[in-house]
Amino acid sequence: MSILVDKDTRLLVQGITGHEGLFHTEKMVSYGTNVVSGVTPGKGGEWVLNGKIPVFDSVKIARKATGANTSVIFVPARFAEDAILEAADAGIETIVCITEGVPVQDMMRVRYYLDQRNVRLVGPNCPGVLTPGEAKVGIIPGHIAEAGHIGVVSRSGTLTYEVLYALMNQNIGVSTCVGIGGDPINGTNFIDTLRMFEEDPQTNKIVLIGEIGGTDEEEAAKYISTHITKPVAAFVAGRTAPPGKRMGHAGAIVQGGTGLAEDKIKALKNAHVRVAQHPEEIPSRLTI
Amino acid sequence: MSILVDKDTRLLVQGITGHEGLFHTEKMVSYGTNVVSGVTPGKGGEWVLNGKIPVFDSVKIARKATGANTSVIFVPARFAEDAILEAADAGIETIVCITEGVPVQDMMRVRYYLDQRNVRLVGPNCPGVLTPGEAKVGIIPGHIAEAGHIGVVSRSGTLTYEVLYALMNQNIGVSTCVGIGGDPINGTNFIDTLRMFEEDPQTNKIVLIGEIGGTDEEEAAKYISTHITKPVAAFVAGRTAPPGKRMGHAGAIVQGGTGLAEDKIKALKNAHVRVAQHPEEIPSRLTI
Amino acid sequence: MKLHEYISKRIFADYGIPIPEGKVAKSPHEAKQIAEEIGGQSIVKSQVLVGGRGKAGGIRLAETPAEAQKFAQEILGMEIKGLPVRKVLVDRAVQIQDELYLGVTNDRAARKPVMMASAEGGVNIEEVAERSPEKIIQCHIDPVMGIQNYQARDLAAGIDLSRELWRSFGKITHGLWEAYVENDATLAEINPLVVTADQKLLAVDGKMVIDDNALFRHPDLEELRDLDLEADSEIEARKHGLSYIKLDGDIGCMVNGAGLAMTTMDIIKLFGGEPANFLDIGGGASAEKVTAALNIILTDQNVKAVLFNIFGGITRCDLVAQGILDALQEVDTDVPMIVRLVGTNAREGRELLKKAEMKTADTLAEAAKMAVAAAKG
Amino acid sequence: MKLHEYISKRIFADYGIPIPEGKVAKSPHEAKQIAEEIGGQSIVKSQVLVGGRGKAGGIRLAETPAEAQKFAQEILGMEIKGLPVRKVLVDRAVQIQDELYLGVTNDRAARKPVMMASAEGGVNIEEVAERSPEKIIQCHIDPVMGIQNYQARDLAAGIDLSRELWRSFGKITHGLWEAYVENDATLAEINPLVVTADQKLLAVDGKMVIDDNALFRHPDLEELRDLDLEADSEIEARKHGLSYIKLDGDIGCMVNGAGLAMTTMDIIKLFGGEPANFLDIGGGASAEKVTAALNIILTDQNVKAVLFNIFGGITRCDLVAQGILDALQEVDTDVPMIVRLVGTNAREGRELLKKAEMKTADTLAEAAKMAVAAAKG
Repeated sequence: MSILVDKDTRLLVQGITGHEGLFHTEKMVSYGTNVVSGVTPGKGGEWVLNGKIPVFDSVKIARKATGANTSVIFVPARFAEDAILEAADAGIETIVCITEGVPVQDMMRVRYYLDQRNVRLVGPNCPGVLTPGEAKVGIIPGHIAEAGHIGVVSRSGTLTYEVLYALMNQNIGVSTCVGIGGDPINGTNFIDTLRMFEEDPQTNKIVLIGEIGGTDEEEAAKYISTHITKPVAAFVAGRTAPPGKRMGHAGAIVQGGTGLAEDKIKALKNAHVRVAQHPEEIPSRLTI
Repeated sequence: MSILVDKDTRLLVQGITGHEGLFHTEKMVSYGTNVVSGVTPGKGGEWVLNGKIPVFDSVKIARKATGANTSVIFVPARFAEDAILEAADAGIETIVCITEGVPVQDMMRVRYYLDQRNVRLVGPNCPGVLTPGEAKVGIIPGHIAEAGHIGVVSRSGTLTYEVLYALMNQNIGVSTCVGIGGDPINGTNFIDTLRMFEEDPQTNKIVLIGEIGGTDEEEAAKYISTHITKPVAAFVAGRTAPPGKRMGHAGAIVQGGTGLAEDKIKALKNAHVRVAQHPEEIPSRLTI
Repeated sequence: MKLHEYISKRIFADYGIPIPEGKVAKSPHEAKQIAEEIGGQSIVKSQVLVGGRGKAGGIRLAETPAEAQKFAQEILGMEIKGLPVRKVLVDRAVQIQDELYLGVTNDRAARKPVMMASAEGGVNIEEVAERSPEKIIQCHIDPVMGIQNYQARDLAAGIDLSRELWRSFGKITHGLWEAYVENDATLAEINPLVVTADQKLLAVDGKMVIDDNALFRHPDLEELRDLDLEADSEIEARKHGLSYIKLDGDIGCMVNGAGLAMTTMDIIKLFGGEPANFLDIGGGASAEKVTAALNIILTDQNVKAVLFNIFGGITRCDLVAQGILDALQEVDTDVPMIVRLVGTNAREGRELLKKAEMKTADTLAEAAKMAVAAAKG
Repeated sequence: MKLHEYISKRIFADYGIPIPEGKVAKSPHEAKQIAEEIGGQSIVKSQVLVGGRGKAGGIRLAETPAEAQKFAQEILGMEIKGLPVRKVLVDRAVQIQDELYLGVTNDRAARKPVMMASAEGGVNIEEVAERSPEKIIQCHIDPVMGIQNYQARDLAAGIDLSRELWRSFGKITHGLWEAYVENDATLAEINPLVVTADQKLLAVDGKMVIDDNALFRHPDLEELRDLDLEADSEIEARKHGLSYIKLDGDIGCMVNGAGLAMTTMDIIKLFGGEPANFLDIGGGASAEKVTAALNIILTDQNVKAVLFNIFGGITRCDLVAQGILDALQEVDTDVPMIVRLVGTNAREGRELLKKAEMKTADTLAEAAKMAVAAAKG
C-alpha cells in the first residue's frame, strides 16, 4: 500500500517528445514505473525510447489504446491548462503536473473545472510523486528513497530531496513522497495529502515540509490537531527570508502579516508536530 | 406535507415594484402565502401593499433582514440571469423564476452555476408552484385548486390551470402543482419533480402534463417505470402541431424525429402511465 | 431567427474564419460587377432561407462575369420552396479537395453546447447523422469556459484531418465558438468547410440561427430579419405581440398560452374538426390585442368558425370578453363564434357575452364540439 | 510585475473606467505643456513604484502651468524610498467630495478572485483592513463567470454609495474586472476612486500588478517593466534565468531550487552566519549559468565566503562541478568556496572538485558550519 501511485499505476506522459519529457520518461521507466504511453499533439504514431513507448495525438486516444489511469505533464507553461483539462476530460484519475510557471488565472480556471469532477491533480510546479519500489511519477530522483513507512509531503522541490536523502542515510524508508508544489493555487494541498496518509495502512508517521507564504501550514496544523492520529514531523523553510521579496516560488511571498515562517512553526508546534531546525534533523524528530 | 412550498415558505419577491411583480404579490398575499419581503435594486427602504411588505436593494440584505428561504422572480428577461444568480448566492433555497423569454445561453450559464450549489430552481418561463391551502408562489390562480393528494407537474401554463380546474370540478384535491416551464433549459425537470412526489407522503397519485419538443417526457417515462410506485396520469399537448413550426414555447420545436407528441404518448403508455386524450379526461384517468 | 448565408459568413469572417472572396448582389448588373472584381470563375448563389438550393437550380458556377450576370438574372426571378429570391451571393469559385462539416448548437438534454465535426460535409448533416452517426464527432463544451484547444484537436483527430491543417482548424473552431456565443446563436455551422486544392480551409457555406429571446442584445441582427420567411399575417401578429401560425383547417382559434393553444387544436381534431391556426394571445390581453387577433384569424378565407378559449390567470376574463365585443364592433363578419371563458372574472365575462347573445361553453370539450358543428354548418 | 500609475490608469481607461485628463512627462517643460493643455489647476505626480509618494513630497497641486513646471523640476530630481523619479504624471485637478477604494486581487485560500470596496479610500487599504475590517466589503468572484451585476450592487450597497452612482459604479467594477482578467493581473486597484463635487466617479489613482508567469501573453506589458525597481545584479540574474535577491550578510549562496535556497540561508543563520543573498540557479544549470551566478554573487563586496549547495535531481552534479571549475577560471577571486554536491552524479562531481582542491562537505549542516567559519576568517 501507499498513496496516489503504485504498482497499478499505468502512466501516460503528456509532452513526452519534449526535452524534459523524454529525459524523465527514461528515468521513470528505468525506475520500473509502468509507463504505457505518451501524448504529443501532431506526433501520434511515433514511438520513443527505442520503440518501447507509443505516442498518441490526444489523451483520449492514448487512454483508450493503453488503459492509462495516471498522467504526468511536462508541457510548457502556456500549454499546461489545456493539458490538465484534456487529461481530466479523458477520464485520467490522477494528474501530476510538473510544469512550472503556470499563470495563476489559468490555475483558477483549472480548479473550477476539476472541482466539478472526481479527479486528483498534484502540482503544478511540483517534483511529482514517488512510491519507492513501486512507481516514480515526476522528477524526484529514485535512488534517494527506500520503501518504508514514512509519508512525506512537501511544497518544495530539491528541499524534498534533501529530506529524502537524510531519511535514507538513517535507513528510514518512505511509503510515498508527494511534492504538492509551491504555487499559490494548486491541485492537492497539505490537508488532502495528510488525509490520504492517515488512511494509508503502510504509513506510520508523516513528514511535512513547508515554506513561507500563504497559510497552508497553519491550516494543516489545525487539521493535524483534529484529524491526524499518526506522529508528524515538520520543517518550514524561509525563516531568514525578508518580507515582500519574491523567493523564486510564486507562493513564497510574505503577505500582510501572514505567511511568516515563525507563525507556521508556532501553529505546527501547537498541533504537537515535531518541528526540525534544519532538514537533516528530520530523522531524529521521527525516532525520538 | 407537500413539495417545494408550504406553510414554512418565507417568500421574497424579486422585481416586486414592477407591474407584474406587484400585481402577483398582492394575489399571493391574499392567498395566504407568507411574503416577507421584496427586492428592487435602488428602491431599498420603500414599502409596498400599503406598508405591509418592505423592499430591499439586494437579496442578501432582504434575506438577512426577513429570513426569506424562497424567492419568486418577476424581473424582465434581460435581468433574469442576474436575479437567479443573486438569489442562489444569497443562500435562498428555492427559486421560482416566472420570467419568460430568458435567452438560452443565459440559462446554460445559470445551470452551470447552480449545479455547483445546493439550490433548487423552478422555471424560468413557468407559472410557479401552488400548494393549495398553504402557499402560492407564482401566478397559478389560487381558486382553481383544493388541497388533496394529487401531485401535478407541467411544462405548460394555462394548460396546467385547465387541468387543475378539471380536477377541482371533480372534487379532486392537489398536494402541490409544479409548473416547471416550457424552456429548453430550465432548473427543475419532470424527473426531479417525480422524485419529490414519490417521496412526499401527502401525494398519492401524480399528473404529468407534457408537450411536444425535446425528450423530457420520454426520459420521465423511463424514470416512472423504474422509480415511481404511485399511479401516474398524463396528457401531452401538440399532437396536431406541424413539425418545425415554433409554437410559442421555445421548447416546443419538433426537432429531427424526436419531440413528437405521439412518441411521448407511446413512451408514457409503455411505462403504464394513463394518458388522457384531452385535459378534461384527466380526472377519470385518476379514478378508474 | 435564421440568418442568410452571406450574413452568417460575414459574421464568421469577423471571427477570423476564412471565407471565399465575394459580395451580395440585388441585380444581375451588380452580380456582373462583383464577378469582374473577383476575376475568374465565380459561384452565383441564391440567398433564401431553405435547404436544397443547389437541386432547385439556385446555385450556379459562372465561367465569366457575363455568365454570372446571366445566372443572377435567372436566379433572381426564382422562387425556391415558395420563397422568392431577392439577393444572390457572388463568391470566388474554389478548387475543392474535401468537404467537411463543422457546427455548434445547443444540446438541450445535456444542457450544454455541442460542437460537431464530420468528414462528410457538403450534404445534409441530419442525413449523415441518421445513416452513419459514427461519422459525426461530437464534443460537449462547457458553456462558461468555452472551447479548449484539446477539444479542437479531438475533433480534428476524430475526422482524420491532415495534421498540416490542425492549427487552421483550431482557429476556425475557436472563431465559430465565439461567433456562436457572442451572437447568442442556437446554431452556427459551416457546411461545407472545404479543404481546397492548395491545402487551405475555407468556409464555403455558412448558417446561423439566433435565439429570438436574445435579440434585445443584438439590435443590428434583428434588423436583418428576412420577412419573406413568414406569412404577412404572422408578421402582423408579431407586431401586436401575438404568436400566430397559419394552418390548413377551417376552425380559427384564439387561446391564451401556447400549451393550451396546442391543446385546443388537438381537441378540435379529436372531435373531427381541423384547426385553421395556432394563436396565443399571451397574458393580459387587451381589447386592442383581441381585435388584432380576430382580424388576423378572419383574413384566412378558410375560417368557418372561431373558437375562443381563455383561461383567466393573469388575463382577466371580463376584459377579454369586452375585447371580443369591441372587436366584433369593428370587424364585419358572420363567421360563428364560440367562447369559453374560465378563471379570473369568468362570471363577469360570461355575463357580458350573454348580453350580446354570444355562444358560450363551459368545458373545453363542449366548446370544441360546438366549434366543429358550427364549422360544418 | 508592478505597473506605474499612469500605465495602470491608461489600461483602466481602455476598459471604460473614467480617469482624469492627463499625460506623463519626462521633463519640466513637457509638464508645463501638459498643464497648459489641461488648463486650470493640475496635479504633478511622481511615477515611482512605492507607496507614500504624497508624504515624500512627490505629489503637488499646481495652480498654474508655470507652477506645474516648477514642481515637475523638483520632483524629477527626487529619490523616493531609494527609487529615482524619472517621470511625472500631470493630471487635471478635481474637486473631491469622497474617496473610495475598489480593488480586485487573488484570494489564494479561496482559490478565487476577490473584489473589495471600501468607503475609506485614499489611504493605505491594508491599514483599514487591520483597523476596521468591517469597512472593507469583499465579494468573491467566479473566475470563469466573471463579476455579476448583483455583486457590483452588493459592493455599492455595502459601502453606502449614493444610488445615483450605482450605474456608473457597476460599469467601473466590470471594467476593473476585465482589466484584471485580460491582463493577467494579480492586483488591479483604484485608490482613491473619487466622488467628485459634481457627483461623478473618477479613478484618480490606480495600480496594477501583472502575474510574471503570464507575461508571455502580454509582450507589450513586459516592455514596460521598470528596471529601477531591481538592483542591477537582480536584472543581470534574470537575464541568465537565475533568481537572485541581494541581502545584507557576508556568505554568498548558490543553490538549486527556491525551497532549498531558503533552507540554506536558514541554516547559515542557525549556525551563526549571515546569508549575503538568495540565489536559485534552477534546474539543469550549465557552466555558463554557474559562471554568471558566481559573478553576480562576487560583485557584492560584502561576500567573504561562498556556499554551493546543489542537490542533483534534474541537475547533474558533475556538470555543476565543471561549471564551478570553469567559472573559477574566469573569475579572479580569493573568496573561499565550500561545495556540497548530493544526488545525480554527485560522486563524479566531487571527484572533479577534489582534483581541483576545492573544499567539499557531505551534509548541509557541515557545509553551513564550514561556510560560517570561512566567512569569520
